[in-house]
Amino acid sequence: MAGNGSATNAPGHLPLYQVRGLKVALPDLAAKPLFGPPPRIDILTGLDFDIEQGTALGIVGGSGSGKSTLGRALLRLIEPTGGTIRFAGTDITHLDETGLRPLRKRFHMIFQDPMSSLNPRRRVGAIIADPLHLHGFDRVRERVGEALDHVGLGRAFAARYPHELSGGQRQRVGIARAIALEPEFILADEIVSGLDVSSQAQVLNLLERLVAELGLTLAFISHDLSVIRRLCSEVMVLHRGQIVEHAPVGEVFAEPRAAYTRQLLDAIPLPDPDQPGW
Amino acid sequence: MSAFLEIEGLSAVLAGTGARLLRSVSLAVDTGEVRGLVGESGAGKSMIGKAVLGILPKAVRVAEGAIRLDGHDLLAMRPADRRRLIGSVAALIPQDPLTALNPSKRIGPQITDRLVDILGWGKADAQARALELLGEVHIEDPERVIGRYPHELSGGMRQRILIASAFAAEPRLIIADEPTTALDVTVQKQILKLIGEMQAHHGTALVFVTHDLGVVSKVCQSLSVLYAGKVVEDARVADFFAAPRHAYSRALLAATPKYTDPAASLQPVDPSVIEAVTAEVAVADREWIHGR
Amino acid sequence: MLSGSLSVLLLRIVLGRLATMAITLFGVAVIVFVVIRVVPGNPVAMMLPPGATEADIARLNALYGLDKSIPEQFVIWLGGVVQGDFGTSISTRQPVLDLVLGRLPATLELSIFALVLAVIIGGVMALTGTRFRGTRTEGAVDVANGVGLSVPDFLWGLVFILLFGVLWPIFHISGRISPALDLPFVTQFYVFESIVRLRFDLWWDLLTHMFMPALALAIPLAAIISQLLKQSLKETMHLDYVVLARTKGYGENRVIVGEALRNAVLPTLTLIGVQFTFLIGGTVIIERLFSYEGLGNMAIDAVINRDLPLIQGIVIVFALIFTVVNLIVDMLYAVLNPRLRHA
Amino acid sequence: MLDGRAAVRRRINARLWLSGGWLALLAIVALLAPWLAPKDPLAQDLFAARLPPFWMAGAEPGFWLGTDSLGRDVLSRIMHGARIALAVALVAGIATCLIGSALGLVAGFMRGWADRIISRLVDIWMAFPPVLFAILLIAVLGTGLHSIIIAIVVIDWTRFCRVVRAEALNQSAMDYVASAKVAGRTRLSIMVREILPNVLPTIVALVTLEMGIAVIVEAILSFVNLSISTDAPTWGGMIAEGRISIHQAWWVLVFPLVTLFLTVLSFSQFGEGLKDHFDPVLR
Repeated sequence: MAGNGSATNAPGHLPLYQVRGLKVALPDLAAKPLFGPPPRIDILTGLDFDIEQGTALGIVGGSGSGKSTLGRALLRLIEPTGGTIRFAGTDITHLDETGLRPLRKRFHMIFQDPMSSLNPRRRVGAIIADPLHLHGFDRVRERVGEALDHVGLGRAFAARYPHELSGGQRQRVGIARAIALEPEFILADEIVSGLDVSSQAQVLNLLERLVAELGLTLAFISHDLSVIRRLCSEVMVLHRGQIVEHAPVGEVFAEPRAAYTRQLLDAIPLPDPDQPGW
Repeated sequence: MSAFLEIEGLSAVLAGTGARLLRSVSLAVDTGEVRGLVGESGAGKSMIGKAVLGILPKAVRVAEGAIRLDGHDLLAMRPADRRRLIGSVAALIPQDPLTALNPSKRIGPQITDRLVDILGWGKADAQARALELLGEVHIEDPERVIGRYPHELSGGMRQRILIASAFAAEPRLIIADEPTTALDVTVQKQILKLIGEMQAHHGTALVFVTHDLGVVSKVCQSLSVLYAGKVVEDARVADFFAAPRHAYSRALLAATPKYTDPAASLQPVDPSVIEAVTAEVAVADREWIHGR
Repeated sequence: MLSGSLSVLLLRIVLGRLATMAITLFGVAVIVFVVIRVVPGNPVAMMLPPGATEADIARLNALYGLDKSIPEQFVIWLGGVVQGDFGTSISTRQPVLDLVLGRLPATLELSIFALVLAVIIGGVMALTGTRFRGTRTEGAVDVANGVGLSVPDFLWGLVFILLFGVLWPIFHISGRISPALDLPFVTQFYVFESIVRLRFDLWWDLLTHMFMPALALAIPLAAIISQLLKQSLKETMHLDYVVLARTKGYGENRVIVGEALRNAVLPTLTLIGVQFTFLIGGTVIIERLFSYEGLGNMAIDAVINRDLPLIQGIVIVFALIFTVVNLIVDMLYAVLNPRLRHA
Repeated sequence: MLDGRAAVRRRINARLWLSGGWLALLAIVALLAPWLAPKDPLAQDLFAARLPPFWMAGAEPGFWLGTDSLGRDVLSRIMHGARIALAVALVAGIATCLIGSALGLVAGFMRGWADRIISRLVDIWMAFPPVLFAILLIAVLGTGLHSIIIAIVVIDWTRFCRVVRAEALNQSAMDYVASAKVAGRTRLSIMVREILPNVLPTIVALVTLEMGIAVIVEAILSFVNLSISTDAPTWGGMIAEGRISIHQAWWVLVFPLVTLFLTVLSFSQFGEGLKDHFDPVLR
């Protein structure tokens, strides 16, 4: 696959994602008046940031911070209400599905709930092969096998149904589906929050390895700063639909600038009975 | 002098298959002690609390062992008597504050229903007690809150109310079943501090069920590490975090995230550790079957 | 007693529903108007003696407005309806409204009696199945639900006629009230009026006539209520607040009724609304089967007699009842659901 | 949990075999009725009227389940009635399913104006009492097999539409749909390839249920004398006749009634069984 065109065009220095003034408002159906459309709640209120090639960006925030909405907007699962999103130089803010289709093999997503994100009526092999067929890849069987090998499941898993797998295994299938396309960018939305610590560590290590091996650009959404510390090179802290801090990971943990970031860090219970502040 | 809660050789099996879910669990929690039960999903940590409170799922049966609460052998009691005893000396703080309050009842009665219906308090006394408890859990304007319905309050507020409700009858044992798993990390800290504060104030024995060793290090004095329904390590918290004895405990601790030491944390569990602890469980099972 | 915020909420629901109700009723009127006017065979011709001339037919056609185009007829009819005039029945030459209002109470009494039976039977079965879950009793409830759901009211009616009308004749299987009785009633709501007049002999006679058709109508609805409520209870029984109630020292019965039931009823309620309209729709054939003098029985006669104005009137009345039932269910839901009441 | 699943599976299988067995028997009888039936279902013999079934005094050999008031053989009429019943069930059931499911799928997945129009139509349809609507349609269309099938389709498409719409709405919220969208599938192909397979078990259960309902509607229409011809051997027509002579000859009512009862029950149980059978989680 010769998909990495923009990576070689170094002189222009084009970030993979350029986001300017991004706003998303969703209709509030609970407050729908008798007549007329429901009011809209602002989820994201004007975000500006870039994601450079090859970075692993951690996006962190509490519930209701808008982090998942941001992820879905980056992949154009929802259409922003304002601002622009450029992917590799192309303005995708309001592109329709036909226009997005050629780009869809260049960015992909791993979902939070692996059970709901895998079609229960299809076998693992078909689930991974589906996007490959769609984008006209050759040697699909082989690629599915390679992807399964990559995530450490082995090719025999292609014949299984999602409900026959454990939570950690399902999440690996989600990862295999995403990497099989050899995309440039992968968005991981809270992919370890439902897993046990041991599976969580395995999935994170796997992802860390794949990012390095495949030269992926990664956006990793999580509520857990500890996990981001391990995996990411940059952190973006969201609070009530705004970026309160966006900096290299070392800086944020050594010297958090925003009060909210400090609050988050202080609240994490370290496995250490003598942690100060507790 | 025996501990307030004593569990001895407790085994629970899945009806039908006979598979053991709890494997000869023994532990003791004394008045004023906070004990953590730690393990991954399926380790049986919640099952222990449910067995004590008599709320095991229908498909699960206690096969042998004893649970003594304040000297009473729970498993030997008539169900109605046991229910009454548990209702008056023990309480549960459940996991999910969003589903743990009855959506069609006001807050006040949900805090005091046990006092009125089981312990025979008068309505006015119960109401006064509810207000006092809401003050203790730092809820402002308790008069207003007792008339509210659960959906009108935030998750953190609801968890405070559940804590208040748990302490309503001055129980001597509280079982907290992953009480902060559903909360944001900043709210979690407040709630953990509150539970610790209430426990110290009332001198209650507290069993704290969690998957998070970080949380254990903050609220517990002792802990039991479970794997596949078996206690693999039983230790004081300070000793445990200084040097866990069991290989599985060490692996679990190494897998726990720790942002101050990213390279050493989030280590995948080595398959050999799982093999070893599984073998240990299998040996224990063989001995158990042999002994019966 | 309604609190201020509750009556505002109910008013909002009524106002919100009015527009869709009007559209629905208008749609029903258009469809029935068009459908029955493609009926082959001239209804007027059937009314006249064999020797009638073309001119006689034309005159009667003009009298009933049947010589105009369908849109014109519709506008004229709609204009009348707005003023409370549903036209004149072709077969009986009485005002349609009088005929419909004369029969409607019988059908309403039958439907409501059936609803009460269904709620009682279904509720008891659901609670029994929940109380004894995991035992043979629950299995029996499930089997009963399955059979009750599969077999429609028409077949239950026939089975009852056979069992309790012929083999073991303990109930009446024909009519609304014994013809030999003297009727002092001034309204058509016989059951209601017999209670008001303290004529319990008449009340009992009415009930024994209604019991079989009402039970036939009630069984499928009872099975649905039982199944949905039991399922809903089952889900609710696993929720944390129910588990929590057990640890407080409450027994099984109190946990089911005191904690789970009210919340389990809510999702069931919305579905019962639609199902109740099916029950009312079922009265058409059940009344025929049991020769019960209600609206449905009259409707079948009207179709057989090609009595266009009467058919229109009956269909509109049924549609009106259905939409009102749905409205009431919505309001009931709002009253019972604290999330809506205290938003 | 494995044992629980095994128990559920056993129950599903018993249900499938019992109901499927009855339906298969019925299908064979319907196909071979002209050869299997002992008598001509239309042959009248007033001297052999109201003969009782074979085990009762006064029975005539050859008339196994007795005769009706016109001396027609009850067993032969039930067998020939199965032809009509199953023909109506099959054609009406499938046609209703195709139309209703397609509309429901479009409304539930595509949403927007299509959903608004379809849902409004369903609302209007739900405001008709179905039996009265059926009778009215037959009055308009004239009696006959075609009319019955058309009437059933016109009335009952809403059942599929409502259920499939709700199910499609549920499925649309699942992340596997978002995932297919991320992969670049078109909306139409997501609907057909991702949603439809997950809605299919519901549709299968509904279609057999609908077949049972079609049999009942045919019987009801025959009962009010609006089905095919008064002479034709339909279960509903036999029941109508049996209802009148119930005190003189109960067998004229009982045998077709039992057949109808078992058939309707089997159709719905067969559908439920199939639905669970194809559930990958239970399998």
